[in-house]
Amino acid sequence: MSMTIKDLATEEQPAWCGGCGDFGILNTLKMALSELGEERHNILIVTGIGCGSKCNHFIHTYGFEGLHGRPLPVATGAKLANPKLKVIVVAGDGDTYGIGGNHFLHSMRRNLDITLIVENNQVYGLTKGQVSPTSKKGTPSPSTPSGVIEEAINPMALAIAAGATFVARAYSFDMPHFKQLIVDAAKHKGFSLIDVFQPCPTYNRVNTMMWYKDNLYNVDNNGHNPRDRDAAIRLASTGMVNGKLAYGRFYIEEGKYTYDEDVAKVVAVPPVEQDIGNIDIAPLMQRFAWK
Amino acid sequence: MSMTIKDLATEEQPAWCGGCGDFGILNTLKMALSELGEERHNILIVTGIGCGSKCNHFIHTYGFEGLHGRPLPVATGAKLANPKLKVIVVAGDGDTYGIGGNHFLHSMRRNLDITLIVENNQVYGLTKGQVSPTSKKGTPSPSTPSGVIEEAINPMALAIAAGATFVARAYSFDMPHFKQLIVDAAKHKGFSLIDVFQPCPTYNRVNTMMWYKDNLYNVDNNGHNPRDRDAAIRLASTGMVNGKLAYGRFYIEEGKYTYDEDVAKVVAVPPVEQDIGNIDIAPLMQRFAWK
Amino acid sequence: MIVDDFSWKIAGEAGDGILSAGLMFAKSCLIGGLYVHATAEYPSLIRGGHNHLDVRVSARPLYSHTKRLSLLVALNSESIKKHTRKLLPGGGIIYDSEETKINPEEVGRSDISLFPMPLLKMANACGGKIMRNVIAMGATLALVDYDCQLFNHILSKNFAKKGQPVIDNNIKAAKAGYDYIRQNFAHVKFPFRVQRQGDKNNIFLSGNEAICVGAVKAGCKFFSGYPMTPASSVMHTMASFEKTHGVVVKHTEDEIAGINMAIGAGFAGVRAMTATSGGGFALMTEGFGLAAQTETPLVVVEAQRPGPATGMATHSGQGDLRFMLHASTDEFPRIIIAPGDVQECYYLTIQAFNLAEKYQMPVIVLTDKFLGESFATAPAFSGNEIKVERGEMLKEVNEEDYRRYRVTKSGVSPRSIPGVKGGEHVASSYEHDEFGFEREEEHVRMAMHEKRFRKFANAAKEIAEPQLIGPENAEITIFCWGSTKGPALEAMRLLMQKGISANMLHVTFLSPLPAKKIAEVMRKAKLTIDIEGNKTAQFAGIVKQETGLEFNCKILKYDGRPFNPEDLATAIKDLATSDAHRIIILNGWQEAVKLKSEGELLLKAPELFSAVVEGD
Amino acid sequence: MIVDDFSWKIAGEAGDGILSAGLMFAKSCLIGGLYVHATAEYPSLIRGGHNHLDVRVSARPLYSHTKRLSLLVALNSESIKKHTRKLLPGGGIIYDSEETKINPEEVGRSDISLFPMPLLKMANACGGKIMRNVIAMGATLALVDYDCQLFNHILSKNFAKKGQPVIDNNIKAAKAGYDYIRQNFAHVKFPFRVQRQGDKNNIFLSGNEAICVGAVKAGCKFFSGYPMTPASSVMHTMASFEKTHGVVVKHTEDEIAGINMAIGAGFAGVRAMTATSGGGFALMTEGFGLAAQTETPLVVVEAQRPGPATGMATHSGQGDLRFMLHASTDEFPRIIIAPGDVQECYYLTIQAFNLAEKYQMPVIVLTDKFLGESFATAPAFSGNEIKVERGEMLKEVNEEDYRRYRVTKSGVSPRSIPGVKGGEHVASSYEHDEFGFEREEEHVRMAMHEKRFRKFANAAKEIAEPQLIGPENAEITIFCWGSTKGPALEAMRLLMQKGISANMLHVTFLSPLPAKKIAEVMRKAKLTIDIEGNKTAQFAGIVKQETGLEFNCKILKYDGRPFNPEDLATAIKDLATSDAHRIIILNGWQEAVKLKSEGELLLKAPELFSAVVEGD
Ligand SMILES: Cc1ncc(C[n+]2csc(CCOP(=O)(O)OP(=O)(O)O)c2C)c(N)n1
Ligand SMILES: Cc1ncc(C[n+]2csc(CCOP(=O)(O)OP(=O)(O)O)c2C)c(N)n1
Ligand code: SF4
Ligand code: SF4
Ligand SMILES: [Mg+2]
Ligand SMILES: [Mg+2]
Repeated sequence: MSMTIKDLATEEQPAWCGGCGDFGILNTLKMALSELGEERHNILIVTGIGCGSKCNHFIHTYGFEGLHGRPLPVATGAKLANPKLKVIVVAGDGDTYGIGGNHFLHSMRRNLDITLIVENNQVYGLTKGQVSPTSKKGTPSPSTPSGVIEEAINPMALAIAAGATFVARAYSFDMPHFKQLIVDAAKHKGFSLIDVFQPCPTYNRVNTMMWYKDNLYNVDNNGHNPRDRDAAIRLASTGMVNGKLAYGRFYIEEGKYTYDEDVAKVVAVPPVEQDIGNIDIAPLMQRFAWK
Repeated sequence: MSMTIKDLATEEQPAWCGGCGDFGILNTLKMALSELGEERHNILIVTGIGCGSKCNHFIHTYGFEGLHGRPLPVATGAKLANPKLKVIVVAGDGDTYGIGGNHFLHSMRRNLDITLIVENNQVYGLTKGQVSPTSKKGTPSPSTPSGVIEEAINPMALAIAAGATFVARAYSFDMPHFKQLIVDAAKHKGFSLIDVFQPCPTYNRVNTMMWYKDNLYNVDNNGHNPRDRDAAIRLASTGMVNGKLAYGRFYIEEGKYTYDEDVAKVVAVPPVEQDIGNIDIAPLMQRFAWK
Repeated sequence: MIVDDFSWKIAGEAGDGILSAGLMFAKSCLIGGLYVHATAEYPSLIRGGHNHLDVRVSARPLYSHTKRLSLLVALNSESIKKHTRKLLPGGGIIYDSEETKINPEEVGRSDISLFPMPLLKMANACGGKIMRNVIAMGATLALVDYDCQLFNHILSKNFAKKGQPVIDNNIKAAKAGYDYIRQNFAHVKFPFRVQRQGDKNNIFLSGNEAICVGAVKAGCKFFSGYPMTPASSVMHTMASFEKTHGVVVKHTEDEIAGINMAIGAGFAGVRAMTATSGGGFALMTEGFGLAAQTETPLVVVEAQRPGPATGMATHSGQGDLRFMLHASTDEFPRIIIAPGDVQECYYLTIQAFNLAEKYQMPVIVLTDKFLGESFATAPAFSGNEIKVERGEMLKEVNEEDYRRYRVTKSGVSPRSIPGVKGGEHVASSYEHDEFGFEREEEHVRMAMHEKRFRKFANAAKEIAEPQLIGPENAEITIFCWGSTKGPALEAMRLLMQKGISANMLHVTFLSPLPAKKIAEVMRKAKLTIDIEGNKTAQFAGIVKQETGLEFNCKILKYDGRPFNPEDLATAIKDLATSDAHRIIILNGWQEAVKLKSEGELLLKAPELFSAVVEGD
Repeated sequence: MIVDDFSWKIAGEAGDGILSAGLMFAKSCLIGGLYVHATAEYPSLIRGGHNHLDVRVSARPLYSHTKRLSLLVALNSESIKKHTRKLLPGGGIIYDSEETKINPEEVGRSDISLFPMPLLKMANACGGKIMRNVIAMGATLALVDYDCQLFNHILSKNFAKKGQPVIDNNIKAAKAGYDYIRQNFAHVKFPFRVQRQGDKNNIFLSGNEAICVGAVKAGCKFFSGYPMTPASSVMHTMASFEKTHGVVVKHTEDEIAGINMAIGAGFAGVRAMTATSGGGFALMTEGFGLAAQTETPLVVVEAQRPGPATGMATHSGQGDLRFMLHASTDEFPRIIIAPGDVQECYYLTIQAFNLAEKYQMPVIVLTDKFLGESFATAPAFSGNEIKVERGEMLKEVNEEDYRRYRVTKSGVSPRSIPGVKGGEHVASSYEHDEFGFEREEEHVRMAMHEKRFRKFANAAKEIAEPQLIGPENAEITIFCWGSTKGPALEAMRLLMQKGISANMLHVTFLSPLPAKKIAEVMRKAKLTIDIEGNKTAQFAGIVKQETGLEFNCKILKYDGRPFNPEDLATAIKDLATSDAHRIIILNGWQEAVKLKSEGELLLKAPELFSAVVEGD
């Protein structure tokens, strides 16, 4: 029983700025969910704190808007508790690469079957325009009036180095492409990362919708083979093709174990399905009787 | 005025297990420090919490044994406050890649002029043998009796992806090589990482001194050019040469800006050298008078 | 009757330029020798939602905003609905005549004046919708008869970077608004006046800014932190001092790095600070204990907002007192200072740095959204208020066997910093001996634990006791802490007008608590009332624990908004004249369910409140 | 005189196999129908340092270790120096005759027996130095005349995985030790006996293990956490139940992930737990508030160790009570349960899970190193003690407009979990309305804040009051919480022997605090004494804050060690017979500076202590 996009609506309305890329992300995610065919009570969307993290208020599935930087562990706990859930994490670049960097690192090597969509607007939107870890070196902001000194992090290269098995980039306003990416990522067995370029017209006056028009290059079906690890590493290393920002499927590795599959080898019945009404502790009493 | 190794001794004695690689690390570090020629009151060794993190008790310089996972930010604060200090961080693999992963990530892209030595024994020593992020998939431990499910992280590949400019691996008992690495790393302008294979005979019964004898390959002067980024990425990707674990200089990038140099462009006199006896706030009063 | 006390509110959506316009008005009053207070309420959104800014102006010193308004600038209809009933008799509303048609009946206020203007149309003529704010400003100036030149001066300064055409456009817009009122509403008698006064050496700044001025004055040269409302502007302001005052400011990867870097800088001998709100402090909790254990000086600004968790990011409250008092493993002394106004923000921050270094101890400057983000007038700081005192810092070490953690009578051990020859030592987060080496023996533990507490006992001796404000033998003695000072002072003034005499003990040091003084005042008082912005009366709990004494009454508020003088005065009067109700919970929720009289806005007991919301 | 109460200590370095040998002895006593208590002290080191394990055995139920010893097995000379003066008259020392020459004069104890043995030489003959422990065990068995077969049985079980040769070797070693004593010290009259008793249905386990059994019984199927002494064995034990009880155990990247994963699992409808010590809890502080705000059931085990910061990683204390009570932004209710023994660890953990789900609230099980890592005998748990109650969990949702956070009278809102059709909603860390949508209006805020507190008020009603233990009309009433229960019970027994009658109120629920019951007992009592393992008497502070009542006396200890019965009894007696000293600080530090009499081990006031350590 598939859902229409209308089925996925809630009573809430987003209050993002006009032209915000989060609209593109929200709508694309809804399109992808309706295409995926998963029933909405079996979908859980976990978010952090930031402008775009409010998106699960506008999608009628289960949602959890956790703490800034911490959606990945919440999603991990929920997925391990109930592996049948389709778990999608949507979080800001600050959430994911800033305060949440450690969970990002370890989630990727964990290869749990969840999908992470990062709203990469290269800025802290909700707290009014400070730089984010993806801001370009030199970017001035209220917290870095002389320009940020660090070089921006490269999520694609990090993800491949950290062991992620589906590493892609999207653009929030190339919705057909982005939708298909989400569908593929959600179907991918293992951890999938989609870093989405998201214009923030209010605080990022450089990477605007207009700017992206001239500066993006879609690598899908354009010679890049995401199953070639070396090619993927090369592409990710600069993230550029012909002087433009590459987007599309950077790296895909299939057939690797997933964390949840391996857990199931030890704990066969998913936690949520186990009956806890009257658990027998007699064997434990034997253990501690030491006889 | 250079110091002898004896000058660097304190009254304290390490209480590590016999054969522990931390002895090699401590002694090598003291050798390197005495060779570096920095005076001991200008050296600060910051550590985390773990077996090897106790090492600054045994070196007569300034030392700070912080919290588990947090030596990098402490070192960063101290270095920015007083850029003339030679700041060296020594921390466990749990410290650095586990709980401290986020600081690891951001310290590297920050490229501050400090040296990080990671005591990589592939295990949590001090808390008695749980797996660490560098433990091989499948390793059983008290916290993972059925074997750890995650794949081990690859610090070399991550470091290059994260923007570190000196990425090397050492073996705690190849002391001459390791000593030279420390000296080079300390002289390198920018962030330097030395991940040291450290036998833990008590809790890591696989990667023993004997095992390392047969399983290490020194890449320095053996055809690998650490200044070739692509070659470095290739080497780091598997970390192996001829079926053996590579150690030596993986990647070196010179001439990149360092964070502390860039800070000095904004704040010319280092914080610790500024006189704070009677600071003039009249200009601020003007600013807030709005006239 | 001409009223000198002018309370103005501009309300609309985020993105309407409410804050910038309002603050320009405020500044134009400041430079006209007036006293100003400005406070904004906004949601955790970048666009939309309901935003409003209150600016209050008078020729005499002001301590807070008020609930009742003289003039409302409503940039949308919602604003009229929400705020009309707060207007004072004689007050007025400026609104867009083409967007909103007000039916005077509906508004239910025959005692106010309406000032419909074609705001949007006029704005479009001046360059776009965003100009509505400046047009309304001009209209305001006309109504209160304030000097346009001062406003134009501020406009010019404000837009200086954007060039003369922008400035001209804004001046034109202001003039259009001014003229519209003069031309169309000359007949209306608007009783509120803002009159230019003689020049004063005053400044106008937010609590967060005042803290930063204090930090700079104290010699803070390092700031590391992570943005979090309502503390972000501490980082922003410190960053704005980077070049002028040589402050290294680091926006870190997270709050954990924020506090640990500050500790690193402090260990290296540099005065260092971090700032955050409750959620960020939660992440700093472990590092906070590290500062205590290593005896590293550290100043943490914690700007409270309601919780739990993310809570109400852009709102205010006083719910973190107990958290600050007990955060981190085991027990150790900490100094907690809660300034009550911008002046206290300034000089208590200087003192915070002195105490942190003299007692080698973490110090918390505890504020909240209301204090941190509200702007107020203060006499310019002279810079001579407090001297920098760095405590026992060694420039050189001559002892053979330097002991960083020497067990002394005072508990303070002379401190050496990296770079000082002979002072080499290890600072450890473990319990340690006098040299700093990790130790676990009972006697070492006890000696160090005692030493840390002795420092605290000594710090307590040098901290000035709070002073009773108001008449010695008042009928009522109110107790409050932190940002409640302003509304409470204003409430005292209102009570005085009604012939009720009250005095007040405003406590700025929550740890060490001046328990003796508090007890003394409580014992002498006729009726004691505790006023706090939380539900469990945390301060009262601490006082009871420390003194055994209980306040006669409490006035609490935990709806995310600061106290306002009027409701406070009403509640105090209520408590003073009846003894049936010992606790009053002030709140604004009935505004949403529309009670008829303002008197009903005071709920007499929590039970009553519960009864209302439970109706499911 | 033959004494049934046998207190045995084995002391040496880390790596000497002290814990494993000692626990084998303890288990051999358990299966002989005896009661056993075992507790170890060790430094934060893997090798070296001073380690010792106390095993106490008796035919009657035991509540704790004792300070005085029957027999000391000293694996090095340091151990003799440290512990000889703790020996009871008639006690003895087993030590290596070739390593240590004891001069009886030097030891200063003519009332004890010495049992020099060539331990190392004998060990080398049995396979190496590590066998010293088993040889000493054999010697112990000979001295107390205990059944070797039982010990051999345990040896066989213990080394089963290592194969028969290893077992045989160990049995040989034990026999060698046994025979050596029988042959060389037949003439010595050793008064302590351990006699096999009839079979009992008892178990022997640590507090941490008992918590895990409780968790498994309660249906906990998810554990996520990060290792931290003394909580690590909670994770290890849960992990050992992975396959047998279907528990998913995740060793996470840090404590932040630990608590957030548990919240994720709890949100998904699975009973989930995490465990840590103070430093790790500091990192969990923010997540703790998240559980409160989203009303997600959560159980956190916090095993206290002394701080601040890393502090004394392997030691014990009760310094985190206030931290637990107030951790995280703003105010919200939480349940804090501090079990006093292994039985309470078990059943209060089950209750913790029930309360967490029924009230959709975070629950802390507060223990410490002493309780968590000490082993004790308890009657086997039947599994019928407490039923699993999951509260209002919806299996299906029929309403049109499901409101996850419906404002109800009880404060509890029926909960749906992912997978339940029609129950879709968003759980937000922001303040939110009944649907879960982020809201900031005053009335929504207050309704939700009140709702959270109402749940707590209701939880308080179902929690059993603490019961007075001991004679109703005792001369002395002692109050304690958590792990102090055992030593306090033993102290009561000692006092009774001296003709002093005491009773005790042991409080397991610290939040909600049974204040009424405490006040009632305090009012009735003749002399009230508060006993706590911290410096600031945190429990007493809470009691004063909640009841206004103060304890007559306090006995405090914060040297990183648990209370012991003897010192407690002496202190209580001292307080009961003199009223000059209202606070006694118990500590072991004088052992280091070698005071002459044991009486001096009790310091009468903190001032005296300070004077001694301040001598610089
Ligand atoms: C622990 C903590 N620290 C800081 C904040 C304040 N905060 C909220 S959102 C945010 C950053 C938002 O940036 P990003 O994650 O990139 O999301 P965006 O708003 O750009 O979509 C911050 C710093 C918080 N809520 N919690
Ligand atoms: C916040 C916190 N969590 C957990 C611990 C407990 N702990 C101390 S050391 C350690 C791990 C040590 O492993 P590693 O960093 O690899 O160092 P090693 O002992 O192997 O040298 C842990 C988990 C702690 N001290 N603080
Ligand atoms: S601030 Fe940026 S990210 Fe946030 S809603 Fe506006 S445009 Fe979108
Ligand atoms: S446990 Fe391992 S790392 Fe720790 S001291 Fe022993 S050998 Fe070294
Ligand atoms: Mg962002
Ligand atoms: Mg390690």
